[in-house]
Amino acid sequence: MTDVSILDLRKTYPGQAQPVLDHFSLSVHAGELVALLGPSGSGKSTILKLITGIETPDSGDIQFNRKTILNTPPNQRGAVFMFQKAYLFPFLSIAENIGFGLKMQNASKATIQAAVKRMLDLIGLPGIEKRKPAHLSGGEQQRVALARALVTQPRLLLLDEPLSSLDTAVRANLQEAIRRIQRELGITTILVTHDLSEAMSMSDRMALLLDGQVAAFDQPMRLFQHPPSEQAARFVGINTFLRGEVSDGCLRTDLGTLEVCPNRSKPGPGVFAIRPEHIRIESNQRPNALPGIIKDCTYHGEYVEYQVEIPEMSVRARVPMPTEMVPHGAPVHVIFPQEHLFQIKNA
Amino acid sequence: MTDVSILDLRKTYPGQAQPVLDHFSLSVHAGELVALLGPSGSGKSTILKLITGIETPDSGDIQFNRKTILNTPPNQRGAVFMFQKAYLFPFLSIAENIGFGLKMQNASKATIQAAVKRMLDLIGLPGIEKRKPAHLSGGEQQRVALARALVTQPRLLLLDEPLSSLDTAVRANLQEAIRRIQRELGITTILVTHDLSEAMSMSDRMALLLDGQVAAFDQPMRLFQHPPSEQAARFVGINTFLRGEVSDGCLRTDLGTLEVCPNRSKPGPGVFAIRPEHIRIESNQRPNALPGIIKDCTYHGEYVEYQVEIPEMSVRARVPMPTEMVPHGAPVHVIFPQEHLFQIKNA
Amino acid sequence: MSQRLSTYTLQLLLYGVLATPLVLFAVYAFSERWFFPALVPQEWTASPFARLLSDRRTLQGLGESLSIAAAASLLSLAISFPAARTLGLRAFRGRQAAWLAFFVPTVVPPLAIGMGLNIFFLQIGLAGSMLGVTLAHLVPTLPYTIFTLSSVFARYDENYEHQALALGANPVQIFFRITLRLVFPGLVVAGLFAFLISWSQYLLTLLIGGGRVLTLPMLLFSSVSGGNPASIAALSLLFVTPPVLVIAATARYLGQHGAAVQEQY
Amino acid sequence: MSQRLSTYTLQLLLYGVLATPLVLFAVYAFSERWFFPALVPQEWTASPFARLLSDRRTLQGLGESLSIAAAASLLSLAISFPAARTLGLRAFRGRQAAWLAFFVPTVVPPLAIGMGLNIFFLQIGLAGSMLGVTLAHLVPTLPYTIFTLSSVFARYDENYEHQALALGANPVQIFFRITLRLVFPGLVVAGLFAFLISWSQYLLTLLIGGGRVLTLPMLLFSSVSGGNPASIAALSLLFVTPPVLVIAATARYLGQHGAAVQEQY
Repeated sequence: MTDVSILDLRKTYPGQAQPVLDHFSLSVHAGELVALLGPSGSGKSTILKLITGIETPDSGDIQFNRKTILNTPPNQRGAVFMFQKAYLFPFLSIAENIGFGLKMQNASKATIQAAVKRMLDLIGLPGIEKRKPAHLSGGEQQRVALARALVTQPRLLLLDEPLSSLDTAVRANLQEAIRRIQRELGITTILVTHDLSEAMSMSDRMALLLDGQVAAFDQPMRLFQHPPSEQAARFVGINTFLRGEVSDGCLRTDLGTLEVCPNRSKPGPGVFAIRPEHIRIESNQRPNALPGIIKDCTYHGEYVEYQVEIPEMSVRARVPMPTEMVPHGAPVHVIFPQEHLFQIKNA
Repeated sequence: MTDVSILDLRKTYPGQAQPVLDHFSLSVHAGELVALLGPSGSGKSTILKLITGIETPDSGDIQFNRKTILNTPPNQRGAVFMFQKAYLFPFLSIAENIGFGLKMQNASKATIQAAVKRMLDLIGLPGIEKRKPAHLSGGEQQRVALARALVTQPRLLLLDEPLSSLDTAVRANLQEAIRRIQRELGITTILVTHDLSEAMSMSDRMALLLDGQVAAFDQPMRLFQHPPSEQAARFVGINTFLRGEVSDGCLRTDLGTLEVCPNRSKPGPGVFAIRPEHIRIESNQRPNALPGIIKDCTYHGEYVEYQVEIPEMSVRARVPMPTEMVPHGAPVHVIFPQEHLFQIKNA
Repeated sequence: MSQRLSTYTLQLLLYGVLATPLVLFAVYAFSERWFFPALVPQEWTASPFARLLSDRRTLQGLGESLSIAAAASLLSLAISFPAARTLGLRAFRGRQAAWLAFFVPTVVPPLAIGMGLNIFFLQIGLAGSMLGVTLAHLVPTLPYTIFTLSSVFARYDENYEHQALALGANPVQIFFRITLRLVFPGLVVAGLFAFLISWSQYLLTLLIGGGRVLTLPMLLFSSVSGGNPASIAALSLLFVTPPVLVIAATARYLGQHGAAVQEQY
Repeated sequence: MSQRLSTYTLQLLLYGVLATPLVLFAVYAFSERWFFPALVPQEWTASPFARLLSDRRTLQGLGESLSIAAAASLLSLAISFPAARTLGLRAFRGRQAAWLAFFVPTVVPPLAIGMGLNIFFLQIGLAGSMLGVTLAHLVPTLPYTIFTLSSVFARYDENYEHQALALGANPVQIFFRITLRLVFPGLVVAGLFAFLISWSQYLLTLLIGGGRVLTLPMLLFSSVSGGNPASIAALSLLFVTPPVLVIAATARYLGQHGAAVQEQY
C-alpha cells in the first residue's frame, strides 16, 4: 500500500506564460480513492502526467511513502493509468495485452497465463484471452485496460476520465466494477473527472480543482452539504447565496431578515448558502421567506426547476414531483428553511 | 406554421440486411417541439436525414401540412438542421454565415444586413458580425448555427444532439435559449437526443425510439410518471417491476402481497412498476413492504442509491439525503407505497 | 528555451535550403573565372545571360514549358477531383485495388510509357504536338494529384454541404461557394505537384514531342553536351526560377494543407 | 445493387491495369512476328529471353539494381523516421518551412543535382561507386519517405507508448514492441515508394555511376538505341517484374495504410 504526497508542485508548459499548476499540494492515503474534480483546463490531467513521469514539474516534489519519485524513471514508478480511450495494443490479443506488464518484468509464461486468467475473472470477462481488442465493446475494452494496468500489482492507479465516452448504463456498471476491484486490491487511486456524480459515488475523498489550485478537499458528503467556499459551493450545484449581517440567529439581508441556526452561524457580515432542492415555493406568506416572481419553470421528471426572480437576484429551486405547477409570472414566496441555510466559512 | 406527418417510413442502408427504420410513423403538430429519445443505433438521426432529403426512404411518406415533400428537392423543403458540431463555414464571417440562406434566395444586401442583426439580437450575441467562426466558443458557435438556420424562416427545425459536446453549464443555458427562441418564432421542431433530462425539459411531446419503432409517444410528464410499457419504463429510469395476480386492490406476488390502488388496477395477471425515488427503506416491518438485504449503497449527493436483494430480484431505491446510511449486508424492509405503484398497461 | 532556439535554427536552415539552388546557379552563371579554393568567383560577367536571352529558342522553351505545365496541372486537377472525391469519401470494396493503381505509373518504366504512347499518338495524329505532350504528362501527374486530393477528401466533412443544401443552396452554388472553398488549400498543393512534375519532365517530352516540342529541360539537356558551365548555370537559373516563384506564391496554402493534416490528430 | 456491380467492375479494371504492363511486355518479348491488325502474334519465340539471360550484364544489372534500391529504401527509412516523427507529432514554428523543404528536390533539375553531387563525390572518392549512387538516390527518395511517414505520425497517438511506459517497458522495448508495430503499414508504404523511385532512377545513376555502376534502367536505355523491339520488351519485362512482385507482396499493408487514412474521417 502506497500513500502519495504532492508537494507545492508547479508546472508550466513550454510556450505558455501561465503555469497550469501552481503551489499544488495534495496528499492521498494508502488504499484511498481520491477524485480530482474540475472543469476542463483546470490542470487535472497534468497532475497525472507528472506522477507517471510523462511530464516533468518545474518545481515541487511527488513522494510515494515519503520518498521522492522524481528521479525514478517513468517505467519504474509503478504508477499505471487508464484513459478515456482504452489504448489496448491493437496487434496483441487480450491475453497478450493483459500480460504485457508481466512480460516486461520477464515473468515466466505460466505465471503470466495464471495472472491473465485471474485478472479476467476479476473484471468479469473470463475466456476472452484469444480475442483481439477491436472485437470488444467500449466497456469491455475499458475493463481489459483496467486488468492490464493492475496485473503487475502497481503502487498507484491513475484514472483520467476513464468512463466519459461510455453510455450511461455501461458507465454505472463500470463505476461499480472499478470501485469494487479498487477496494478488493486496496490500491491507492486518483480519479480525474468533470462529473460531480461520478466523483461523489466513487471517491473516499474529493478535491475540487480551480485554476491549478485545490479549492476544497474533503469527503464527498461533507463537501456536498457544507462546501467551505462560494467557489466550492458552485461546484456542487449550489447557486443561491444570501449576504447580510448575522446577529442573534438572524441574517439581515437587504431583502429581508431570515432566521438561521444560531449554533452554526458566526456574528458579523456573512454569506449563507442553500441547496436548490431545499428551497421551497409557496403562494402564501410563510416564515423565513422572501417574495419573488416565477420567471421560468422546467420539468425534469423527478423535480421541477423554478427560476424565481427576487429583487436583484435570481434563485433556482428544485421542487420534487408531484407538485402543482406554478404558472409563469406568478408572485410566490421563496422559503429558505432555517435548518438548510448554512454559513460559508471562507467567504 | 407547419405540421409534419411521417407515415409508415422504411429505410435500409445499402449493404445492410436489416432496415434501420421499419413501419415508422410520427405526427408533429404545428409549432410543437417533439423530442426523439433513443439509444445510439435506434435510427434517430436517419429520420432527420430522410426529412431533409439527404437520404431517400425505401417506402412510406413524409408530409408537411398533409402534402408529400418526397418529390421536393432538398434545398426547397425548408427543413433546416443543427448538429452536434456547428458546421459554420470557416471561411465566412459570422454575418456571412447567418446571411447565407438569404443570399441563396437573392435577398438584397440591406435585407440581409437587417436580418443578421435581428438574429444576433435574438441569440444574444449582438455585434459579432465581423468575427470568424474559429474565434467563437463552442456554445457561441451553436447559437450562430441556430441563427443561420432560422434566418430564412424555415418550415421545420431539426436538432440532432445539438448540445451533446458542450459543458453542463453552457448546455443548460443553450437549452433555455433554444426553447425560448423556438416558442417565440413558433417553429415546428424535432429534437433528437439520448439525454432523458434534455428531452423532458425541452419538449412538448417525447417519442421513445427502440429498434426503428416508436415505443411510446406522449407528454414528458405522463411518460415519466406512467410509461405504458416495460420498455418505455426502463427508458425513463424505472427498473423495479413486480409481477403477480391482481384482485381486490391487492397484487399477489411470489414474494408477498402488496396493496395497490384499486381504481388504477385491472384484475388478473399484471405487472406493477415503481420509480426508484418512491421506494423507501426501513429497518422495521411496515405495511406494503418486502424483506431484503442491502447489497450496495452509493452516495450521489442529493440521494443515496441502495441496491437491495429481495429473493430473485434486485431493487434499486433512491433515498433522498439527509438519511441515516444503512450498512452493507443489513436486513431491511423495502416499502412500495401504495400510491406510487402503477400498473403497466401494455405488459 | 533551447527548444525554441532549435526551432529557429531549423527554420533558418530550411529556408536556406530552398534558396540555395537559386543562389548557387546565379553565382555560377555570372562568374567568369572561379577556381578552387576561392569562396567567390575571381571575375564576374553577364555574358552567359546575354547569350541565353538573345537565343530565340530560350524564350520559346520558356513559353512552351509554362503552357504545357499549366495545362497539364489544370487537366490533372479536373480529372482527379471526381476520382479523388469517390476514393476519399465513399467506402467501397475496390478501394484497396484503387490504392494499388496509384502505383502503376511509378512502376512502368517511363521509357515504355513514352514509346507506347508515341505509337498510339502517331496513329491519332497527336505525336509531335503540344497537346500530345501535355496529355503524356498526365501519366506521371495524375497519380500525385489523385493521391493528394484523396487525402483531402478523406478528411472532408460532407455535412458542410448538407448544411448549405438545407439552407437553400443548389448543387452549383454548393460546389462553388462551399466545396471549392473548403478544399482550396489541397487543390493548390495538388496543382503545384502536377506543375512541378510536368515542369521537369524530359523523357516523355522528348519521345512524344519528337524534337518539335521544345521545353526548358530539352534545352538544358542539349546545353549540357555543349559543356560551358556558365551557360548551363544560366539556363538552370532560368529553369529553377518559375517553380521557386510558384512555391513562394502558394506557400501559405502549403502551410494550411500541412496544418490540416496535423489537425486530425 | 448497381452500386455493388460497379464496385466489382472498378476492382476488376484496376487489377487489370496493374497486370497490363506484365502481360503486354511478355507478349511482345515472346513474339517473333506480330503485325497490325492481328490481336495475337503470328509466331512465338523464346530467343530474345535466351539472348538476354545469356548476357552477363543482365544479371549484373539486376543485382546492382536490387542492391541499390534495397539499400536506398532502408537508408531512406532510417533517416526519415526521426525527422517524420518530429514533423508529424510536434507543433513547432518552423513546420511550414519544413513542409516547403519537401518540394526542394522536386524543383531543382535532376541534372543539376547530379552534376553537383558528382563534383562533390569525385572529391571524396564516392563517384563511380555503388555507395555513391545509393547516396545520390536518397535525394529523390527522402522527400517521399518523409512525407509519407509524417502523415503516419500526424495520426499517431503517443498514448500507446505512454501506456507501455507505465506498464514497465523501457525505451528500447517500446520502440520495437509498440512504435514499430503501430507504424508498420506506413513504413512499408514509404519503403515501397523509395524502392520504386530508386528502381527507375536513370539520370543520377548515369551521372554518379559514370558508366561503372550498371543498373537495369541503364541497360534498358542502351538497348533502346539497339532498336530490337522484342529485346526491349524482354528487358522491360525483367525490369517491371520485381516492382510488381514487391507491390503484390505489400498489397495488404497498402490497403491498411489507405484504410488508416480513411478512418480519421
